[in-house]
Amino acid sequence: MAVKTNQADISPEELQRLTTEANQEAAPSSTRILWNEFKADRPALISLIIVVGFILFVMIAPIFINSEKMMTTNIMAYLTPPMEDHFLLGADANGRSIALQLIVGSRNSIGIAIGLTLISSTFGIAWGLISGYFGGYIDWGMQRVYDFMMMLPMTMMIIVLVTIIHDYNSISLTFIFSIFYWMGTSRLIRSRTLAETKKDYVAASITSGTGSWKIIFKEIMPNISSLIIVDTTLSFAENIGVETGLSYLGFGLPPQTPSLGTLIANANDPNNITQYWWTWLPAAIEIIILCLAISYIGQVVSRAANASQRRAEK
Amino acid sequence: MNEENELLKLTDVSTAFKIDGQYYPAVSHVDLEVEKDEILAIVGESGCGKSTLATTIMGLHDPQTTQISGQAVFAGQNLLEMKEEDLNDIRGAKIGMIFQDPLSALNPLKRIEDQISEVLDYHTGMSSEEKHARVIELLNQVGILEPQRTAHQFPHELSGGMRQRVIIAIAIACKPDLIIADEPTTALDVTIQAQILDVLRDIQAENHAGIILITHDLGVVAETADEVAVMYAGEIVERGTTAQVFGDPKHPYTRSLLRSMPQGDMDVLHDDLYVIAGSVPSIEKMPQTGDKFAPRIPWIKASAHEEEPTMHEVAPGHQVRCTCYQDFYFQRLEDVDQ
Amino acid sequence: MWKTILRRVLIMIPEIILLSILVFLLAKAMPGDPFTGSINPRSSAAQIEHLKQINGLYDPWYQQYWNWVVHLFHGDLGQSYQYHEAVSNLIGDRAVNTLWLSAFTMVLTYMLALPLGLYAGKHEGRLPDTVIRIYTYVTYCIPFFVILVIGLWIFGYVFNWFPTTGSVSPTAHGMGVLSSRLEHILLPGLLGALFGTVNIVQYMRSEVIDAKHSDYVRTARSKGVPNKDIYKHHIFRNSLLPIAAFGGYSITGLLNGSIFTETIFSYPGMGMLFIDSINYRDYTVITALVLMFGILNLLGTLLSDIILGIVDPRIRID
Amino acid sequence: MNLIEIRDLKVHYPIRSGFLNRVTDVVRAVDGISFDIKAGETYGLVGESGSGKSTTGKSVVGLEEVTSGSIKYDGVDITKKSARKKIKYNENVQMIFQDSLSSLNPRKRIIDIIAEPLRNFEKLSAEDEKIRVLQLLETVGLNPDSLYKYPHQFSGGQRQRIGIARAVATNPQLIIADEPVSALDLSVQAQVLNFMKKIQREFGISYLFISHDLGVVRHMCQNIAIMNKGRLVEVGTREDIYEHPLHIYTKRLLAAIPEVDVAHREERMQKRLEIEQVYQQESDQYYDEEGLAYPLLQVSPTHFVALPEDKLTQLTGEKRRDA
Repeated sequence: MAVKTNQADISPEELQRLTTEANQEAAPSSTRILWNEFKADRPALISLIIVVGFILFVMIAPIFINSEKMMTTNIMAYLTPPMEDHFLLGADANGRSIALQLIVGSRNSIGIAIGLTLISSTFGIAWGLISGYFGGYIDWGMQRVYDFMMMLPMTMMIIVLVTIIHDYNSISLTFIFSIFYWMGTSRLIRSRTLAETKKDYVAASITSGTGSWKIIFKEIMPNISSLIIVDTTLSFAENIGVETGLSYLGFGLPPQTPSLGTLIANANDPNNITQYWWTWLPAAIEIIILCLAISYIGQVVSRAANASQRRAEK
Repeated sequence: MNEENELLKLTDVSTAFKIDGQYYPAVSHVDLEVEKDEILAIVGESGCGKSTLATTIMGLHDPQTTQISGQAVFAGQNLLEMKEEDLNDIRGAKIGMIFQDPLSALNPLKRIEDQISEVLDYHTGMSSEEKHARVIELLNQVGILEPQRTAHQFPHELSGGMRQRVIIAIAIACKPDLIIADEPTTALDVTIQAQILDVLRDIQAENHAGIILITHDLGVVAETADEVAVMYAGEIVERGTTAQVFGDPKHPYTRSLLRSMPQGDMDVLHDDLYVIAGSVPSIEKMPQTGDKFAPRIPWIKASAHEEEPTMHEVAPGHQVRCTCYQDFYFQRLEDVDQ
Repeated sequence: MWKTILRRVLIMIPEIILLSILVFLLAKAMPGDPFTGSINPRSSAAQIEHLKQINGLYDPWYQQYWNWVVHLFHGDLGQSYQYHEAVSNLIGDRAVNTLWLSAFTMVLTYMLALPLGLYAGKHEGRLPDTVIRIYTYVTYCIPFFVILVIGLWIFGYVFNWFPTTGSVSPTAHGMGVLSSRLEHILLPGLLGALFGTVNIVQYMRSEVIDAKHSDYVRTARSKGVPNKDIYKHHIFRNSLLPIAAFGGYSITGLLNGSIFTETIFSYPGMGMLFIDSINYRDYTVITALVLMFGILNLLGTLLSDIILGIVDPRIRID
Repeated sequence: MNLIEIRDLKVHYPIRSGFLNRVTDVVRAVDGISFDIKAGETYGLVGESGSGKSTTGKSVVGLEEVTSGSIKYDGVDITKKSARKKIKYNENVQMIFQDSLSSLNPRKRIIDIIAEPLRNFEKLSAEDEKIRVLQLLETVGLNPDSLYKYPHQFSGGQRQRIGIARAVATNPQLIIADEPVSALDLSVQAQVLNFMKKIQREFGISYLFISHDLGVVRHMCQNIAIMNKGRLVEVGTREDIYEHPLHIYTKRLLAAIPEVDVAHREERMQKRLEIEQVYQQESDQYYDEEGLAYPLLQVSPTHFVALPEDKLTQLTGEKRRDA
């Protein structure tokens, strides 16, 4: 039988000293690495400031806007051009301020995109991890569900569901979108999980007596965290397009609720698209800038995750 | 050395890789000759530069990230300064190469026959019937039992040993004067390894080619090679005939390496193996000057090492880098501080 | 090989059944019923009630579902309320338009994507690669419909280079029909291709880069194969094969995108028909379209798997 | 005393095909093997790639689902997961892996890696745990400043020693070492093997040493089993296997090991070619119709070989005559 080692041969002071020494030798944390990477890349820092600042602004500003008053028709201001009559960005055919609609609409669109990203990514990640880790019949069953979901024409299904449900709001809309937007993430995570599961550190954890759930979420997930962050950032950029696209078609948020999509839908009128460009172009430009900035952040994150591509000094 | 039989002569060959904008030497100042009918083994542990030397001779490095100097004279021409087009006439035709991992070294999407006859396409004017006949002949020569069937298969349908035979068939397709085999048996089982080495020996006997055999396995060298060059940290530290190097190793590295091999007569529970102190520094941390092995033999006085080690002839054809071998002796294991 | 395909097709059957049940139930949940369109507006409530009764509208759902499926198998997709026409005829016309646009987009996509991906991979890290990567990055980020709207605005309205609505000019005849068709699909096709190339270019590029550093390319070099032939016989060939399998998946993307493309360009295809039908609650058309798109998606995946099985000997299906 | 008793162990992998993904055939990775591991010994399991030796090791440690047969530890059959859980099996049976990089979670610090089995099987205070990890690091010859480093900051040999430290953390009785040194350089291999022996002497651990390298196995193991296509072909002590091999497979394997003895290389090559010839010509006498090994027959108290009886009599007869 093995002899238990004597634990008294290291004094507390000695332990303290060894710990401090070890700490000094320790590698920087991943948050630190990420921050260094942003500091080393100026456009990335600017993107980060734009995105964070903008999101904060559109989340806070609408509190001071009376949206009911904003959405009431004002014939007198019919299609006022920008910079006239206190309309910073002009007014639409109903005489409503584009600038104010843009702020409230951004909040709605970004809010839904954030909600959608949170729900669909969480679901997709969990799905991919579980399917990839357990394999066998569990994976087989989950893959059939995945296949079935992939077969559904997403846009059509969402439109049909929106038509059926009468009293939907932004929250139920977010959930409807989420049903159809987790598959990409789940596939990506599953394939990486499959690869990770084959590695010996998972076997080592099993033989060390660690349970399956702990292995999935504490051992495997940290190893694909960079993939998760990158995928989530890119999904966020993509998801802005989901709600706005459907609102553009008229099947997103209810008509009286402003959204970036409904603003761009002003372009559906051949007169608006050329003559009254201010009714839709600002919203389009906003989406473009926002999506570019978010994806750029995603690129920086993925670079930080890959040691060989980092730009920050080592 | 017989001038007439000399196939390849390396003089002061160095290769440096660019890492983070700076060049670090992977191979430095290598002098070697290979003759006809000779198997020269280059032996060393991982990272000692033996594979880099092979790819340097073949010109397989990206010139943008490598710096190569010195001379590698083959058939009167310096390979290291040749243009890519001229090199292509030599590669595959005059020099064949065998790689370590037989699966990844074959194109997964092409049939075996196409991969072998590709060499013939570029170096012979054979008709397609002639090429087919030659492919079958080659597969026979490397010991493949059903050449017609194998020729038609894809790499993934073959076993590791079969794939390595195919690689050898590619390397010898044009009866090259020189074959460079880079760890040809490392990925294989011992019984397959023995067969592959037999194939290599047979081919050499038939074609009178010179072979450069690169390996980390001292046993393979002792069984196969005529001449040995031992590499450490990009330099050749000892060279001579196989009998000289294995029978009377001189350099402390060679001696330590041989000593650290498991011996059959040791006690299972109590006898420990000899361990070389320290470890090979990474390429970035390698000292640029002085005796690179010196830090790993702490019981020899620093003064025993040469400042800038040079080759010393200890017997005809047996050379050792640095004079420190004179001071080296094995102490009892217990005295060796790890 | 045929056995594997047959097996794949058989696995699809339960999926299609499930899809049809789902679509049927969704249709049931929609406002209105299949007679809203076909009955005489002057019929009394009692008469409608009677019609519903004899047509089984009060049967349990599975009974109704069965009847519907039986009709489907006879090619009867029902009557359109809005157009007073058999749905099959209606979709037939629109499908031709969508097919024209999709096929054109796909051809353009591959014509653009393959050279770009190969070129970027070959010249990894150099200026053209950077330019191509910026292009893919930008188009990847911007939502498809925004690209379409802006494209329509700039090239359709501001420069007036392309028609902004319709599929064929009504005045065209003879060969003019074809050229008018091309004129109408040029802009949406180009914009769709611009958007669709992104994934293929990126995939292609990384395939080429992987192949470039692979051992078998090193083997080819040591055989004395010249650089341009290494690209031709090894790198391009090996990177192109997996791309072939993308073709099937592109169908899914194109169908989903057609809803936006056709709405924005007022192009009378299936996507626009769908939006119109939703707006008019023309639900026989809607169910038919959803079912059809679902099956097409499935066929796309099947096609991809088959292509991949044929071109890659490692997973060759036999 | 036998620590582990393996009886008629089979691990078959299903091959699925057909319409409904039904099992149409099986791969017999391990096909009915039996052997015992005594407390305190190193038992060598030797075979070429695909022989099933790794699968055997994995089923002993509980990583592989066993098709049939039994693995008894302390008299308890541990082939079921519930049985392993009940007796905290993995506290006593641990594993060292071949690929040191892949066996250490790259996102975890060394302290968390080594402490993982401790956290699952022994509830220690944070301070005691740290002390234990420091002691373990010392046992395998690593500095205390390794505590908060990540695996990639170490060399291959050092990582393999970290793997050993983790395996011995709970003071196990048996460690499955699956090709522990085959990815290492010669000089580093010596170091790792020495540490394994040192730990064995200090803690009285048994090893199941799985390897294809007969030189290393001879250095490490008292008892050895040779595996071929999922079955055992020869079992015996170190002397039995290396001095008196009977099965052609064992002979062939032994003859194929390259040795550093340059002077006698021609003779060895001749001998190898002779054995190869026998192998080619007589393999049907050594294997059954399916090309698999026969059941084991006892030759001596320690020596077993998989041969039909007539062949065995013939071989032992020859041997006696030679002597």
